[in-house]
Amino acid sequence: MDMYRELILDHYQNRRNWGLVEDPDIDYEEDNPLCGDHLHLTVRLDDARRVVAVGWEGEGCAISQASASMLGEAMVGKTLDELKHFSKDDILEMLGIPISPVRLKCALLSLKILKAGAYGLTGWPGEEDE
Amino acid sequence: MDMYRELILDHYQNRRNWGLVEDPDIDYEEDNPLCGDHLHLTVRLDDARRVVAVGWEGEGCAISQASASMLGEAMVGKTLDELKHFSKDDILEMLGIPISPVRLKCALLSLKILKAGAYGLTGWPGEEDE
Amino acid sequence: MTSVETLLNVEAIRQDFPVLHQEVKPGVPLVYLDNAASSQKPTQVIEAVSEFYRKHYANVHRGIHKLSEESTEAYEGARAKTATFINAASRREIVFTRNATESVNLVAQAWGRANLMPGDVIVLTEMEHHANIVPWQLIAKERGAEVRYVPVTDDGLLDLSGLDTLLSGPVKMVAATHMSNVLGTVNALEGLVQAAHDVGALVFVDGAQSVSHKPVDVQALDADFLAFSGHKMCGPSGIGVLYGKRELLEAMPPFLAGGDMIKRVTLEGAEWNDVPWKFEAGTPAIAQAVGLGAAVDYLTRVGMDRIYAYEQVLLGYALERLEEVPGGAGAWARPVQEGRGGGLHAGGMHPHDIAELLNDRGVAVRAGHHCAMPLHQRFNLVATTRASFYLYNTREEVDRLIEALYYAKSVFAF
Amino acid sequence: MTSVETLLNVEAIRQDFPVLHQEVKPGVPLVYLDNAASSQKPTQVIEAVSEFYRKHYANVHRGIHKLSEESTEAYEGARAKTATFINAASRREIVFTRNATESVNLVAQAWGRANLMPGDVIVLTEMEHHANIVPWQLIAKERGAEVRYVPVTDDGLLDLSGLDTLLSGPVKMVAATHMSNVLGTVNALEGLVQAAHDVGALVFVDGAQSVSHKPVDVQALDADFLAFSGHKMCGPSGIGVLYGKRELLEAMPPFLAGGDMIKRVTLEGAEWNDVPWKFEAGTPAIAQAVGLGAAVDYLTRVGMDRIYAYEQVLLGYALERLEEVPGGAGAWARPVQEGRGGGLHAGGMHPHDIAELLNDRGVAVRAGHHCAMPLHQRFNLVATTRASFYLYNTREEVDRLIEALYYAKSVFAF
Ligand SMILES: Cc1ncc(COP(=O)(O)O)c(C=O)c1O
Ligand SMILES: Cc1ncc(COP(=O)(O)O)c(C=O)c1O
Repeated sequence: MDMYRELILDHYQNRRNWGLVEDPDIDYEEDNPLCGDHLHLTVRLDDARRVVAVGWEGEGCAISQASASMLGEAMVGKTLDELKHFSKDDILEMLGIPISPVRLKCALLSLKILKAGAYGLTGWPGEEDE
Repeated sequence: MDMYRELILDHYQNRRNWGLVEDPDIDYEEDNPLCGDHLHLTVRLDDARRVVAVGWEGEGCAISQASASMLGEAMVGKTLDELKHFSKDDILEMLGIPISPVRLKCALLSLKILKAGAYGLTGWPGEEDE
Repeated sequence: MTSVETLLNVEAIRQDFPVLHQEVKPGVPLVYLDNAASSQKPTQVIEAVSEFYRKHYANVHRGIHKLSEESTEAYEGARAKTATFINAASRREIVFTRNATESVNLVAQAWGRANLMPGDVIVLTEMEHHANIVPWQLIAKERGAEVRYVPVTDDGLLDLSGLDTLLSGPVKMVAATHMSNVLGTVNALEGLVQAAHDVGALVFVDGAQSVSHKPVDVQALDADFLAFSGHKMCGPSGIGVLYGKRELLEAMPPFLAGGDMIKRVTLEGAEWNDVPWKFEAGTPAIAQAVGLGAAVDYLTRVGMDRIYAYEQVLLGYALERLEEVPGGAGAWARPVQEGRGGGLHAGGMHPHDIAELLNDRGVAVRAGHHCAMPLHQRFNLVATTRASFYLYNTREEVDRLIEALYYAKSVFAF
Repeated sequence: MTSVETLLNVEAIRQDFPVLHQEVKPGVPLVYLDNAASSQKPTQVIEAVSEFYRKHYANVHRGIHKLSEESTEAYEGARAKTATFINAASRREIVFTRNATESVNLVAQAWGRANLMPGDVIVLTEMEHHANIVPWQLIAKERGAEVRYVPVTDDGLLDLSGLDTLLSGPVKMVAATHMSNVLGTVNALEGLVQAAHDVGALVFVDGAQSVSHKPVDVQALDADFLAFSGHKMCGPSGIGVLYGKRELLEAMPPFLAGGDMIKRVTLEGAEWNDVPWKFEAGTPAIAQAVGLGAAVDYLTRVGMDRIYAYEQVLLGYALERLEEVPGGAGAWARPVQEGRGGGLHAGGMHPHDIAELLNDRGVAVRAGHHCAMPLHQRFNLVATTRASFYLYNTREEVDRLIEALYYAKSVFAF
C-alpha cells in the first residue's frame, strides 16, 4: 500500500483538469509504446504568457495518470518560463513515493510531453539515469 | 619426455622414405593451414595394385612428421584395398603416446592425405571426436 | 486432480535454487513467477561455472596445454550434451550463440542473404516474440521479400485454415514458435512442418519457451532450425543455441567473422572452418556453455516429461483458483483451450499497477507486451500481466499469487 | 632493474586466482603464460557472478519486481563502471557484446552497410588479429570497397612512412590494433588517429590486448570506436564491449534485431530503441556484464598504470634471460624495440613441439598463428610459440619458462 498512497489513488480516480481545453496555445500528445501509456496535453496562456487553463486526457497506469493530474494542477498560474523549470525531482516530490527505474518513464511521461509541447525538447528528462 | 618417446624422435630425425617417387600412381599433397604442416605423398603400385614404393616430403611438428614416416613404412607391400583400411587407431597405435585432441590433426594429417589421394575421401578421419 | 507431489519432489528441487529463499522485504518471502522471462539457476549450474573458472579455465581450441585441453573438452562436451538433449543427429549441428535472438538473426542474415530473392515469401505467425519477427522483417526488406502471418484465433491458437493460401507462391521459410511466451499455447508444429516442406520451404522453430518446459526432439519434429536460450532453462545468461541440419549449416555462408571460424586468412581473403565452428567467431562463451551443459544434466536428471506434466497440473490449479477472483475490468485469466503451456495473464487494472502491487506482496510477475506487440494488438491489448511457472513453483505459491491479487484489487477498489 | 615487488604485491594478487594454484601433474606446478589468449579470473569476479545468481538474478529492463530491478541496476551499473574504466563520455557509449570480435562485426556490418560505397577504402594494418581483418574484408567485398594495409617494419612496428598514399582517396575507416597480440607492440595511435580524421575517416581501435594491460582513455585517444573482451581482463567469458562515440552509434542502423532493441513492433515493421540498447537484441549476457564490472573494480583497485609498469619490468627480465638460451634454428625471442607489451616468442623447433614439451614442465604457452596469419606471412613464419604475461606472473615463473625451454632443447638435441 506504501506504493500507492492515498494521494496517488485519489488523483488516479479523480483526474484533475480532465478534458481538453479549447483554442490551446500548447497542444501535444505522445505515447510510451513500451507501456501503452498515452497522454494528450492542452494549455491556454493569457497575454502575460501565464497558464490560465490546463486540460488533458490519457490512459495508463496509476503512476502516469496521477503524475499528469498533479503536474496539471501545479501548472495553473505559472509563467511559460516557470513551466520550463519543472524538473524530474518536482514530479517525484509530488508523487511522494519511491519510483523504481523502470517506472520512471511512467512518472515522467507528463513532464516529457510538457517539455516537448512547450519547447520542442526531446528525450526523457533525466534519461541518463533511467 | 614421455610425450616424445625415442621412436617418434627417431622417425622425426630420420624420416623414412623421404623424397618423392617417380611416376607415382598416387600423388597428393595438402596442408593444415592452422599448424602450417605440409605433406606431399607419392606412391607407386605394381600390377597387382600393391605398394612397391612410397615417397614423401613435408614439414611440420614432430608428431605429424613421425606419423607420416611411420605410415609410409607400414604402407609398403600393402594392397590398395589394405591401404583403405588404415585407421585413426592404427596411427595412434604406431605413435604409441597419448595424443591430445588438438594434436590429433597433426597425427592424422598423413592418413588424411593417403585417404584423399587414394580414394578422394575428404574430411578428417575421426573428425567427429576432434 | 493428480497429486503433484508424485510427479516431482519440488521441495528437494527448491533446495537447489538459492535465489528462491529470500524475502523481498521483512516478513514477505519471494514468489518468483517470472519464469517465461528468465529462469533461476540451481547450485549445480552456478557451481559448475565457478568450479570451471577455479580449476580448468583457459581459451579453447588449438591450445597445447593442460588447461586449454580441459576447457576445450568441457566446451565441446557441453555441445554434445546439448545435441543429445534435443536429439540432434550430431553435435556438429549445435551452434553456440548468445541467446535465441542471435540464433534467429544468424539464420535470417546468413541464410537469408544467400537465399532470398525479390518476391520470395517468409511466413511467420501473429503469436511470435519480436525475436522471431524483426530479424525476418529486416532481411525481407533488404532482399525484397514478402512477410506473411499465420493468424491467431480468439482462443489463442494458430489459425491454419488458410494455410494453403499462406503457403502459395515462392515461400522459402516458415518461422513459428513452438510455445507462445504470452498465451502459453503449445503449437503442435508437425502439420505446419509437413506443409512447409511440401512446398519446399524450410522451417525455423523458436524453441525459446518449449525447450525449457517440455521434451523436444528435433528429428521427430523435422525442424530445419531450432533456436533457444540457456537462461530460460536453468542455464547461465549469455549462452544460446542454434540447431541446424548439418547440410543446411554447411551450405550457409558465415555470419560473424574473426578468429576460430576460419581455416586460413591472407591479406586478400579467407577460407572458412567446418561447421559448427564456422559460425562461432572469436572467443566463445566458454564457461556459459559449460554451465548450459550442467543445466542440461540437471533437467535431464529431473526429467523433461515430468517437468511438463507437473507444470500442467500446477497451471490447472492456478486457472481454477483464478476463476474465483472476481474480474476487474476483464477476466483475470485468458485460458487457452488446448496445448497450454506455462503462463497465465491477469487483466483489469493496468498491468504495471498489478505487477507493482503483487511485488509489494513478494510475488514477481511480468507486466508489459512481453516482446509480442503484434499479438497484443491482435487482442486489442497494449499490455498484460503474466505469471509463469517452472519446476520449482508450488501450489502454495499459486495461493500466494491469488492472495496478492485480492490485495491489489482491494487497493484499487474505488 | 626496478624491484618489481614495489610495483605490485604479486603474492597477494596470486592468492586471488584459484586456478593458478594447481599442478599439471604430480610435483609439477602450473605456470600460466597464455594470458594473451585469455586471462584467469580472481575470486572477486567468480564470486560476484555466483552471488548475483544466488541473490539477485532475473531478466533485466521492464521488470516491475525486486529481482528484475536489482538485476537491471547491476547490469546498467556494470555499463557505467566500464564507461569510467576507459573514460567514455557517457555510459550510453558502451554496448555490451559477446567479445571483441562481435564488436568489430557490429561496426563493420551496421556502419559498413549504411556508409560504404563502391570504391571506398578501409585501411587496416598487417599486424591485425583476424577479428580486425575478416569482418572488414567481408563488408568490403559486399560493398565493393577496397582494403589497404599499413605495413609492418622488420622491428615489428607500424610503418607509417607511406601513410599519405594509404590515406589518399575515399578512405572511410581506419581500423588498427592498439597492442599486437603477437609482437606485443603497443601502437601509439595518436598520429594515425589525427591523420585519419584529417581525411575524414573514422578510426576503429582494437583494444582487445591494450585495455587489459594498460590505462586506456578513449577521449584522449579520440577513437571513434574501441573493441575489447571481458575474458582477457579478468572478467568472465561471454562478454565484450563496443565503445562508440554517441552520435556515431545513434546514426548507425541496428545490427541484430529482436526484443529490447525496439520501441515498437507491428506486423509491418519496427522502431528502434535508444543507444546503446538499440544494439543489444534479446536477453543480454547479464551475469557476465556484472562479472565484467567486478573485473573493472578489481583492476582499478590494483591500478592499470601499476599493472603496465610491472609487466614491462617482468618482460624485460624475460627477454634478458631468454638471450641466455642458445637459439635453435632461430632466436628465442623477437624483441620489439619500442612500446613493447606483454608477449614474447620462441623460434627454432616447431612451435607445437615446444608447447607440448613446455606443458610437460607445467608451463602453459600458446603455439600457432595466434589468429594473425597475415602477420606471420609477413615474417615468413607459419607459427610461433608465445609466452604472455599478466599481473599475477612472477620472476620465478620466468625462470621456470627458461628451464622448460632448456628441457625442450635437450629432448630435440640431435
Ligand atoms: C588483438 C586482438 N584482437 C581481437 C581479439 C579477439 O578477441 P575475442 O576472441 O575475445 O573476440 C584478440 C584475442 O584473441 C586479440 O588479441
Ligand atoms: C518465444 C520466445 N522467443 C524468443 C525469445 C528470446 O529469447 P532471448 O531474449 O533469450 O534471446 C523469448 C524470450 O523472451 C521467447 O519467449
